[in-house]
Amino acid sequence: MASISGTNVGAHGHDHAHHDEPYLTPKSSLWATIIDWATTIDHKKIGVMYLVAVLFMFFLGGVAALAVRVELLEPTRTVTTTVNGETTVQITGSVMHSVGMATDMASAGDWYNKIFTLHGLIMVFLVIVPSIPASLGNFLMPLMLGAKDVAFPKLNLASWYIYLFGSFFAIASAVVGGVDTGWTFYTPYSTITDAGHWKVVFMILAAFILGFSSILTGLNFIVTVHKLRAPGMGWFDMPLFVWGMYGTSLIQVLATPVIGITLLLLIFERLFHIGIFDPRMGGDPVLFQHFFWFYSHPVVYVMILPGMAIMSELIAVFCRKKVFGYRAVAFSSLAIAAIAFVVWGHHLFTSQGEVAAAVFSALTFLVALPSAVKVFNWVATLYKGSIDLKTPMWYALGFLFLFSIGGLTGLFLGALSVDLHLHDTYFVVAHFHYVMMGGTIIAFIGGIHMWWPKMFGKMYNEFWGQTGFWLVFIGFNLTFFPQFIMGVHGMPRRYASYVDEFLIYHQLSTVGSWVLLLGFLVHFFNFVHSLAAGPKAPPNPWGALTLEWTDAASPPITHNFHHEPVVTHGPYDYDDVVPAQTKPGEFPLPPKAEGRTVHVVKAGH
Amino acid sequence: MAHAASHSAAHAAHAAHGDHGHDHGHIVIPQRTLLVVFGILLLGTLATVAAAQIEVWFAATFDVVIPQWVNVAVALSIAAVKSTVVALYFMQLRYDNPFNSLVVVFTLFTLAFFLGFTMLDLGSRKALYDYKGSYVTAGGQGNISVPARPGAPAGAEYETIPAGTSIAQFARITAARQAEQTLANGGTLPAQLAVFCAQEIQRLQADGKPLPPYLVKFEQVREQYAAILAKKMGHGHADSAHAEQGASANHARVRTGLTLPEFSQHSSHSKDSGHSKDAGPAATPAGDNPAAK
Amino acid sequence: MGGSFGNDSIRARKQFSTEAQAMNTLALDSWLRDIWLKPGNSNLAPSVDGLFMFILWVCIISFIILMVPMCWWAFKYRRRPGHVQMRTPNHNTFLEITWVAVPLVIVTIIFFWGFHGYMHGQIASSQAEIINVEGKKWNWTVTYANGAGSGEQVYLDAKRIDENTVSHAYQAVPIIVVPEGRPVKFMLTSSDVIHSFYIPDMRIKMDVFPNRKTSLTFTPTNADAALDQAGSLYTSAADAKAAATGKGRDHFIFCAEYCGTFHSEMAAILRVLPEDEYNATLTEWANIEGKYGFNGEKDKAGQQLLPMWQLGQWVHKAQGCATCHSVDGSKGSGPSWKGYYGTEVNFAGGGKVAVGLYPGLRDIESTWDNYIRESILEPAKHIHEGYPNQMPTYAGKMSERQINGVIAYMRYLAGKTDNIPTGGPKPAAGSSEAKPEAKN
Amino acid sequence: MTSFPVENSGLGAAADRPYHETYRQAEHFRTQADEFDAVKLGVWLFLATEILLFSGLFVFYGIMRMLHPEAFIHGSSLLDWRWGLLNTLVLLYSSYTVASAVRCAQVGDQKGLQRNILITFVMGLLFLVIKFVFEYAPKYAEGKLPGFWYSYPNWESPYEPLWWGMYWGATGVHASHVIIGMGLFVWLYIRARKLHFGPKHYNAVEGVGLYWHIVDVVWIFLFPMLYLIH
Repeated sequence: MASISGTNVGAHGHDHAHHDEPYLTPKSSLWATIIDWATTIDHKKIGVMYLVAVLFMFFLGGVAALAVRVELLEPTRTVTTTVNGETTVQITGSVMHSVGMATDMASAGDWYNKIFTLHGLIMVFLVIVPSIPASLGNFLMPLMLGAKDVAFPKLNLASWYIYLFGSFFAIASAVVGGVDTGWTFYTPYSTITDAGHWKVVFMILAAFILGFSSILTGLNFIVTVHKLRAPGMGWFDMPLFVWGMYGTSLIQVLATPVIGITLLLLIFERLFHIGIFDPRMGGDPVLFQHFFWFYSHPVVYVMILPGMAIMSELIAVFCRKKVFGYRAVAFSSLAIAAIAFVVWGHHLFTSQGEVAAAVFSALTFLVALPSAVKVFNWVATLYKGSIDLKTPMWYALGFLFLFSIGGLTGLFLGALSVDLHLHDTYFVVAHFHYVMMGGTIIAFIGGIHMWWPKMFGKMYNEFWGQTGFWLVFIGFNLTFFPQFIMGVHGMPRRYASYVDEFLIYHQLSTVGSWVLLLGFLVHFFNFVHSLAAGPKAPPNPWGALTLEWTDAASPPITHNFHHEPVVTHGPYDYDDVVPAQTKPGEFPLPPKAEGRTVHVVKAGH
Repeated sequence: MAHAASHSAAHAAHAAHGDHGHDHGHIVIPQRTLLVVFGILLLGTLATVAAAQIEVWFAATFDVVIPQWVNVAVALSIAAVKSTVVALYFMQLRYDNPFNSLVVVFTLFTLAFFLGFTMLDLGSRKALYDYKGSYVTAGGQGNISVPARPGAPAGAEYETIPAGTSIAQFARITAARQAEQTLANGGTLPAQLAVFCAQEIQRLQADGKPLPPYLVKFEQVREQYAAILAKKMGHGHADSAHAEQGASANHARVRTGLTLPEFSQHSSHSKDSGHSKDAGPAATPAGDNPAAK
Repeated sequence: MGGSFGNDSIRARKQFSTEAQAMNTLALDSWLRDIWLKPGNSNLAPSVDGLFMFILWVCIISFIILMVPMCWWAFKYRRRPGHVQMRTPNHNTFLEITWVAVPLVIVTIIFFWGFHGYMHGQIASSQAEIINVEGKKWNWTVTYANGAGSGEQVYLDAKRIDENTVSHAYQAVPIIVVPEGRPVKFMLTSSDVIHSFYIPDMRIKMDVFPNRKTSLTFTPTNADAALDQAGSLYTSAADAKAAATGKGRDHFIFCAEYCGTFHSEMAAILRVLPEDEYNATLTEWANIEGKYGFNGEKDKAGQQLLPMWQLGQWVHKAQGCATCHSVDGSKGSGPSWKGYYGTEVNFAGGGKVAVGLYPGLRDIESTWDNYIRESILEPAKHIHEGYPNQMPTYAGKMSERQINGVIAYMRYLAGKTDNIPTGGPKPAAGSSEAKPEAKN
Repeated sequence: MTSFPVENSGLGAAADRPYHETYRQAEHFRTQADEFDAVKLGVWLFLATEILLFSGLFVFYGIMRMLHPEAFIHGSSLLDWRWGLLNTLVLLYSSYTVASAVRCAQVGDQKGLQRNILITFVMGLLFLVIKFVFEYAPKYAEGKLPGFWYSYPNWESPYEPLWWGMYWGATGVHASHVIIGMGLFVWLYIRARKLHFGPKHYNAVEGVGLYWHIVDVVWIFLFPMLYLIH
């Protein structure tokens, strides 16, 4: 990290000069810098460390996903097999047959199962759940609220190390041979597979530990929102990003402990065989599914709510308009968080009783309403805006496109009779990838682009940013849309091989995954280039109104603000704050921070 | 001017923050209040124990069947009251920021949803067909390896439970094995094995089945275990005031109307039985099945 | 009785599907339907497909309502020289209520429609044909009311792979037949982990649990009367016919709940037969074991019986042994049977198959026969070193005769000239098959 | 007009005055009251997660009791409620002492604070001793163990291994919380001896106290559920 000081916010005389330096300023030596980062309680540094870790994990999970797709290029098992004790990778089926692929179908199948399990575990527990809250949320929330840090900075650092520790366990269990339970750990398979080995326990422990990281982050954010808003910032003066984070944190705090006890019971079950999930002892495997989805359904909203939170910012800033129906959007975050807790049964339509299935189906449809509110409001925000089609805005539009498909296809799965047909098929796979990846990851990348100048003080290359977007967008649709069709045709999930009629869809999907890879690579090199040689970023390149843009430098100083910001307008009051546009082609920016910030005597002193 | 205006606006806004209160949670609760609360908790504890005892006494004396939910409801209500007192005074929720109480309330809601909806499913599986909520083999299926029990063949680390046998049944199999060995070697049975042998004899005699040799042998030496058996199986036993260990005819447990479920109709691949509850406009008696012809 | 009921059902179904077809007057609708839905073959299909198409249209229309303004406004109001931004209201109560209320109405319709169709798959007619299915890693075994199991198997990749030259990438899977036009009720249970019994063409699936029974029900339609030979599933003629009419093809049964190594091979074929063919097939399958005897044995009519090892060959497929134990020497999750009988086998916990393993058996062949029998009935007792302890017990699922068939088949695969078990397990009272007989 | 008071690090204790008198809030909080409220809210949110952690065990109990009532009723009769009662009293008393400890901190009674923390710790230890010596050890010896390890022949319902799984699971998780709480009391005691707590600063006492109360509340429910139902 080079020293970057792009601030043009006036430097005031201050006792503690180092607090006025950009947070990225390195220490005197490399070693000191490393120690500084490893022991920092600065939310910005922790956010950046999370960002790097999450992107690395995304890379690992992506490699697993590509391996899964290559395996499915052909109907038979193609990608990995053990021949004469050595693991070899085979790309074409004909080669496979000639070298005697049937010599070890079992290990080929196990390899596939381990890889898709790894993909699911990494992407869910290590990437999507922590992605936006832990990285962008950590970085931005205190800035947006006008605070110096999150409420419990040491806890924040602790949750980062817990995350590292949990990741270590997860990766370790993969390295020592991998687990083949699927990320859902369904019993009794997960309690009897790989008997006598600790790998599965390691992986469960990893998820257990990661849960604590998630809980602590959520707890921290809730307290931050309650206690550290800048003077003058009421609940409805908060940016919608913060609202989204708040809803996310509520779910994290209320749902994650349940996965904790679930995984604990699963470990007991595996090690001591207490019997709760074991039908061989009168327990009930479906009870595990209830336990599991009681957390894991709300957690899909932990995944998507931050994506929606980013969306609200992107759309408002790049349309330079107040989000249409601000309160409706804010309350829909809470409504989603609330309904999230009573719909988990729709993952069990084929395994639970009829009465419960009917109740859960009805409740499931309720969650469609707040989601619909959000999407309609975002589209309505575009109306008569001043739409700046930069890379983040393209990602916002891409989000609307993909999330609409993902959300609407949820209607099929909520309907009981149709779900009996589609349950556990590729239709479900496509549906949740459209929501999780087309929603959360797309918003995440859009958000990274938007806040990149703020985080690192450098601009990225707009051309390559948009090129990357189009590759990702096209690759994504090519990968996942065919999966809808083959799902309806009856292709079940988690199949290492398949019958011939699904061939064409699988091949399209695999080719799409390569396009997707190309898109991500373009983004990656764009970011690296920006860090190394990108132009310096102004404090407020997009002309946004939230505090991190108006009152903080790019990158922000260690203490975020020179003076405690006082909020005098809403986060999206472009109409009131930005000078009216008088001449075509002139796009006025909001007033500079110094013109507005008021120094106040702190209350209580 | 703008400076001053926003200054005061900021102050007003700051003061208006509902949850920036400064007085919450600094209440010093008098020692006396703490003592009273502690007293209430003690009383509650005694009440919940007493309620259970009274119920036993009541049911035995007046020979009535008290549904089991009564006991549960009474015990949990008292527990709920005690917890509320702890939360309000010891944990100071009563004097605290109301948002903290809100957190607790939401947590309890979450718990209620969790328990309620899960029970909704597992309790309503039999809504259409009885067998959906029943188990094929009582106590679970066998065909699993368990750590070797006492009396297992020498050197065995694991034993395999025969198919269709539950862990509980296997415990009796191993107990019989152990009792047989002990009696054959002329040893003295541990208390629970003596009780087991006595119960086994009762069970077999009730079914009119002959006794295996080790039980015959036990009959011969039964006298030396008389004290144990009287304690564990008779009326006045030391283990607990209302507990008893087995099939004695006159035990003092509250009768709840519960009976062990019958598994026989589900244990086979049911060709005709187990379907008698099939809904349908023209439900036919079991066995009237076109496929069976 | 069953026949008359079936006719009524067919009539009702035809009437219903005609109505359904009449509704599909839109050419676009049938085009979409062809892309998305393969022809359904049960009474559930019209409801499920109808709802599917309804939701599909809801999705398409909603998507257009969202995307057309989005794209148009993103283009029209893009920031550019010459474009002045205008102030607009920040919310509109009427609009916001509308886009809550309209979706609410639509999802209410979807819910009730879905619930209605769902219950049809759950509540069986009391006159339904009951078929017991057991799932285990990794195959389905079926038991009909007359005691018959599946008597026929097919390779899922029959079309692509020439059976004579290459070994199959898939195992043989059993064929399950159902009668056309009569409600059937599958009683499902599992012997190990959770599976899911999924018949895409019937639009139904149900999870299968250990130690508990679940069921699903449907009335098959469109008998595959034209299909009378195994493997025709994959001929292009059958495919074309299926595409045109929905008739004349077999239906996949998949396992839809992840269950381990061979999850994707855990399949079966559902074949809808006309009532009379169905009954005939069941009778034939019930008697299948009677077709096999010891060498030189004849049945009551004086017909030469098939050799006993062929019974083992049938069991190998029908009981799903094939998923783990190959017969061509390739390694599965269990040892291959090829040349297995009589080899040196070490146990995981020490020990091996050798004389003295079973008290009283003095020769190696008797020991081997008993070892095989024990492995079938109590698989966990002696584990072959290097293989996982995951085989379920077949106690109660295989007859003594079938076990003897397996022993004979393994002897055959090991090149033993005689195919009759030697020492054998002690025969059940009254049966004669297991008696050690003189060689030739 | 002041800028952020960045200098008031919470660790800056003057040499001659006790820590609790010179304590100032962490720099990112505006006032000490804000910090106090924040910490308390944080602790309550943590307690919410604790309640929900135990909720899994309560659901375990509720569901399995619903499915196999006879196993739970007989299993319960095999427990001796008198040990349970004793343990309840021990925990209730410790709850009282920890509430007193908070009070002592609030009024600056250092001796009382240390004494109450110590008593609470001893009560926790007593609870565990009763649990392990008089409950766990005999049950282990008799084979009243969960699931696979079960070998107690005198059952009435074949689902009793499941009851013992519930019993060991629930009491085990609860006991682990007691052990964690005892560790926290050691920490508190050390800090109390250094006069870290006083009327201006007793966040830690209050937080650990709240945690201990939750452990107590869980036991208030576990006691009737495990020992008294029939």
